[in-house]
Amino acid sequence: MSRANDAHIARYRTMRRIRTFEERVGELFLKGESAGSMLHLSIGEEAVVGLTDHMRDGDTFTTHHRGHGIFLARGADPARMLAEIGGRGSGYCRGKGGSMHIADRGLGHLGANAIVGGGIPHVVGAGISARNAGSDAVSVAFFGDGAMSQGILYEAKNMAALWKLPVVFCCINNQYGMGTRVDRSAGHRDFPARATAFGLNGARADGAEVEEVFEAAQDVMDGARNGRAGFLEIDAYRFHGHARMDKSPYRSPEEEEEGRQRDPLARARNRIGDDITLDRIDDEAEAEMDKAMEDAIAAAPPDHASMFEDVYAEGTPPPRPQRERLMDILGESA
Amino acid sequence: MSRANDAHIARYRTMRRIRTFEERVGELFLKGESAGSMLHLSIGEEAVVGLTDHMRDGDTFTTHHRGHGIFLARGADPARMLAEIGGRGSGYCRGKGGSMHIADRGLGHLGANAIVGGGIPHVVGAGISARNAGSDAVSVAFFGDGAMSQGILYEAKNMAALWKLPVVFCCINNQYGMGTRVDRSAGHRDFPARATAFGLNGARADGAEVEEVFEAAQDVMDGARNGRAGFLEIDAYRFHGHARMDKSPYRSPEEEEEGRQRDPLARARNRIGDDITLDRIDDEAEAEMDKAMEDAIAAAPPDHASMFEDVYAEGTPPPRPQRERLMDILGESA
Amino acid sequence: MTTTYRDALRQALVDAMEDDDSVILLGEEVGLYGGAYGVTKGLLDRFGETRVIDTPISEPGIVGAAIGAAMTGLRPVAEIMYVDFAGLVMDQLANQAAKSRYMFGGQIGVPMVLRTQGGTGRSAAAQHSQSLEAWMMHVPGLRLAMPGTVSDAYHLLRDALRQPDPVCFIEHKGLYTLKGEIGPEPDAPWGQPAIRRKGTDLTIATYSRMLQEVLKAAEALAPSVEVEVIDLRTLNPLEDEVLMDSVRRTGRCLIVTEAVTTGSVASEIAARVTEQCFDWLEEPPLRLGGEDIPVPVAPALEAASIPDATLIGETARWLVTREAPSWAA
Amino acid sequence: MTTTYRDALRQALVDAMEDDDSVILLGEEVGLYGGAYGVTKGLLDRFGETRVIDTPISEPGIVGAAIGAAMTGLRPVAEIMYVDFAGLVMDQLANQAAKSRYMFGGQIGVPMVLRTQGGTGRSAAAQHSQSLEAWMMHVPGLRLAMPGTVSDAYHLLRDALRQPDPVCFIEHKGLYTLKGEIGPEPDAPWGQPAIRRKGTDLTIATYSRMLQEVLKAAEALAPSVEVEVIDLRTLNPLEDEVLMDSVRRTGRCLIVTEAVTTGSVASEIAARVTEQCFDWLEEPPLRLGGEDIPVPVAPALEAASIPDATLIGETARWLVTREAPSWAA
Ligand SMILES: Cc1ncc(C[n+]2csc(CCOP(=O)(O)OP(=O)(O)O)c2C)c(N)n1
Ligand SMILES: Cc1ncc(C[n+]2csc(CCOP(=O)(O)OP(=O)(O)O)c2C)c(N)n1
Ligand SMILES: [Mg+2]
Ligand SMILES: [Mg+2]
Repeated sequence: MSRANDAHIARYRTMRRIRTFEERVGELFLKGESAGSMLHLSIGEEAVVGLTDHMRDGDTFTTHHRGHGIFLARGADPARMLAEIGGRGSGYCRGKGGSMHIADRGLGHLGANAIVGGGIPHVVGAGISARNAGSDAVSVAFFGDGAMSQGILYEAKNMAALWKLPVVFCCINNQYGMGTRVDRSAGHRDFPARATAFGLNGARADGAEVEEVFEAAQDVMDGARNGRAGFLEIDAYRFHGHARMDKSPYRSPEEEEEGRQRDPLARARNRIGDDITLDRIDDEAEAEMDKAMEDAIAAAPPDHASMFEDVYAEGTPPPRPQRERLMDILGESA
Repeated sequence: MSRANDAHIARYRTMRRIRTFEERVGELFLKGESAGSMLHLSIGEEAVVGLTDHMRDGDTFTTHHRGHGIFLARGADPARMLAEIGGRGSGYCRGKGGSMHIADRGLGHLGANAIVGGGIPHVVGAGISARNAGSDAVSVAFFGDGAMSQGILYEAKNMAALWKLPVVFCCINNQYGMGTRVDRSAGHRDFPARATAFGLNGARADGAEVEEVFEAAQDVMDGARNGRAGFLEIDAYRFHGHARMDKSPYRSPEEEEEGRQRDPLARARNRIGDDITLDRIDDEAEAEMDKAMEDAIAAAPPDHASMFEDVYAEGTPPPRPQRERLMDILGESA
Repeated sequence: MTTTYRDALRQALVDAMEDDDSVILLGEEVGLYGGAYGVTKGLLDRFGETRVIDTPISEPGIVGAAIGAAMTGLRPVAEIMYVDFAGLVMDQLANQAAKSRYMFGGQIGVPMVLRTQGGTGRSAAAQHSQSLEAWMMHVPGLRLAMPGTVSDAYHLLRDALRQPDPVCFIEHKGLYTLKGEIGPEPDAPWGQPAIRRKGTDLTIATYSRMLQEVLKAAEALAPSVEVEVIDLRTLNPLEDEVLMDSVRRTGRCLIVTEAVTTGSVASEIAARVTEQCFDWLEEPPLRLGGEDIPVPVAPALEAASIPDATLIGETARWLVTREAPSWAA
Repeated sequence: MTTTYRDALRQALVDAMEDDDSVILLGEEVGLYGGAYGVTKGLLDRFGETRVIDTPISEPGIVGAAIGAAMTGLRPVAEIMYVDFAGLVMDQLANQAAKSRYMFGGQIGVPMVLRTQGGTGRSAAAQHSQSLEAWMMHVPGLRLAMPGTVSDAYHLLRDALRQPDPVCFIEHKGLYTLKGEIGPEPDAPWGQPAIRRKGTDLTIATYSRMLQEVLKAAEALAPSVEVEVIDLRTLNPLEDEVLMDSVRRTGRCLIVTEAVTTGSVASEIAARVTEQCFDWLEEPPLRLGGEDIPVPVAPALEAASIPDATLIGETARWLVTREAPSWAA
């Protein structure tokens, strides 16, 4: 098997793990084991692996609320992820953050964000850090098409270009921000032009074809590593509803059907063609995610006392629980 | 004299009135009669008249902190302006707003703004009003090059293009935001590209030549009146410091000298050539502004009681003055 | 007729839009989607695209556009999906909407309503569960209403839509399914609290969803402790005589909010009650609010981070009878 | 050696930058221009462009960039020219900087300082004269310091630059030329108030520029009324025992702030003092703050809209002696 094929298969494996993981997240919700219903599945967007495959140890990134797949691609432990999504104490964030606020500093994940666009400017700062440290780390902001309407994106792009920072802005355009199709949110649909106008290296790739994303991302990531900030739009389709409760009544079954034809996983499978290998990968992914699911469900919720931890750094006094304040006031004058 | 010439002379007159007015504002400050030192002179930017000359009764606009000239061009009374800048009760805003918060609803001025970019989105709303009312009014946002770095500009541009609103964004690029020359704030210096990328009609004109601005503005304003939102950059130079206390130590005398060569007033004068007429206009402007100055200086400061008015609409209870609260509390239990 | 908080809100919008052509809605998902919490369902079909405007995800732009529309003759209802996004729009809200009339010497009013919703209850984590009304209450020029009943959902929104000045109207995500009746008249005039329950031993002041918890607690405490429950309804204007009268009668005051306690509306109310009722007070006005922490996602922690009927009841009894609850022993 | 508040701030930055390479500055005009109020003059020359970064006029972006830098090993000092622009950055400040450590379960701290300045005194009008610390105080996770003396300008900024969590550091535009000495040690540990004047009749709690007005008033009142002046210094953390002890001794408390009174830090302090000192109080803790209006530009109105030494003195005397000032007769 050729090296290229190895890489293709590796990308297939990552995409398959993401797909299976997200399916389990949906089940976690159905079992009533998720913390809430604000779960945003990245099914259909797995071709982002074409970009993450250019990332290295030391690179950092921020994601939006639909970032499970990206995090997995960067090495996350699915059991700890599912535990976090289930609000368990053993989760990545001790059950405080949940699906929309998952992070792992060790893997370079500076945080998922529930504010559309909220994490975007952080990569500018990470870029300053990398530049000042003389490292060749790149920092990547992942966000959706909805964030193309948030002003802070343009502030961040301008800064990154102005200061020639090793920063990439990656827009995963899944055609929808909640129920709003992108033609109802964008005055003009040329997103790379909104990057080149600020001096960035702006590109676009078909999110149905992971290898096309990989190629487009090469130039953008290489440029960024050499101080040319970049922008990549990955053109994809959101297979499911916005969050777990959304049945997408605002789009037609025909459109959905067509969108789902643009399945990066199915296309990669077809391209590679080696069904035996791929079936094995599929099975492994199922087994891995089943195990992760079991672990997550078995995990305990966080201690009550942990609620007051992590507001401030260890070693500084935590916030005073209200009951203590009441005891001070009402206990005393009794 | 040709009609064209009449128009040229009329524009000269407006520009001259602006220039003389701004000189008086400087004097008001030197005499200690201005309310504070946050006075931003628009000297060097008078060619904006090339755009305002396309505006009509019923059109609305918002300005930034350097908007005296624009307001005058739209028909403001210089005496009431100077009174406001002096914090007098007879000023446009009863001495509450000052230089940076001057407005006249009657003339379509929806407000000057001291928040860079703060007034920009208001024209989007004014555009919705015009559209819903079926009027052909255009709403124009005036702002500086500094505001090109405020995210809200891009949100507003996108909305205006998306909804096909009768809105124009006019960037008066005087090359500086305070002490920061535009090449130190913009990753890429093509501002119209930052408009066309959003689907706007984007243009640029030399701010040293008012007739060039007039021509470029024609297309942009006509387009807007027909629902094609537009953007016009007027390329000018800020002759003086940022505010009255700023001596611009961050730029060289040579650069200033060169910049001041790009004087729209001097160029218009040269082009028109009719010194007798123009001298008379100059004299009239001087006389007008001297009179305005006298009136403003003679005007009384606002009543103390007016301080509590206009927080809420007339007919609703005003905020309670603190002294009344103290009297209630301390008077009662005496 | 029984309806819900959600439907009452929708009814208020419909009635206002029928009465007044200048009322328009704009915000994310207010049209086709019908609102993230379903409040504006059906309004796009009914009133069309020029009056029900789906926007891009541009909160500062939305509020800014609403301001400009309000300045030029419309009466916009801008929706910000979660009050947690207030941090994106406080400039437009506090520096623009709230100050325009004043800065421009009375010439330019901004009659708009900012509809949004806040609070906990959906495991929506720290950026989607906040109660930030204290920020708005600290802004002169900005009206602030927070309905805690179905009838107020309707009447306060109608009232808000008649104000000449900008109103921040904060709903609670935990109340949308609350059932109740819309009264023929508001329970109190705009700006005045309503007495939701009469009592003699203790006054509890509250608003929004906590009203429901307080009422539960009050019922459970009776008849051994009789609590008077004051629903503040609007935080600006807030004509507080009703509250002060009550405290002067009961001699005790507890203020319950869902927001983080430090710097909260509870602090403001406590300060006012002390200033105005000092000689009548048996006990210090006491605040019961959210813990001073971001809201955690784990459901049990989330619930534990804010007051509920149990804690309210325990604290109320403690304050009146000096019997400490078990955990304080 | 006598210096100024401005120079003390600069010295703190210089010393911190010399001690710790990871300290960087970023903000509008912090470099070439030397800071809108001259605080960072000379620092660009001294530390170079990689450590003193002039930014575009992008407040949300500036704070966002500082957050990312702080998450990845730097210790940024982001400057927002006026606290009035807080409305542009509250999302980054409150939802991102303040909550990251918590949301991410303790993994990711944001050791940054947001330097800004507020207050009246320059006829800068409603959008450049505010005191908005109450917004920040209501945000768990966000530290908040407001120096009112030259020595604190230095020491609190040094302290802020040693914190593991984000600090909002609010200077006052009216204090930059204040003269004083930088003490060899801070007047109190980080998080603790300092007693600026001893007294027996009344405790006045304040911070930032109002400290200077309060001290003037206190001097003028002595010896007939002896005021104890407490400078809160930091509003988060705020270990308030020093204040409570004082109030328990004097039995009276006045809280003076420049901010709009409703929903202010004064309200929070009043609520706490009442809760904790109720049995010792002779009078209700009283708030004296800015009027509940936007700041007008006319110099006389601007001055009248906030407390000064005269009003503070009159109110203090009134509270202690029950002699009403002439205007209250
Ligand atoms: C600032 C902000 N505005 C609105 C929301 C509510 N919201 C959450 S996700 C979403 C849609 C985002 O669309 P997009 O950026 O395309 O991401 P996608 O969900 O498609 O991955 C919206 C409106 C939010 N979380 N933050
Ligand atoms: C949001 C905001 N940021 C910063 C400032 C401080 N400030 C006032 S004017 C100015 C420069 C603005 O430059 P530009 O937009 O080019 O307008 P100009 O002054 O050149 O006319 C700055 C930074 C402000 N008023 N508002
Ligand atoms: Mg999307
Ligand atoms: Mg400029």
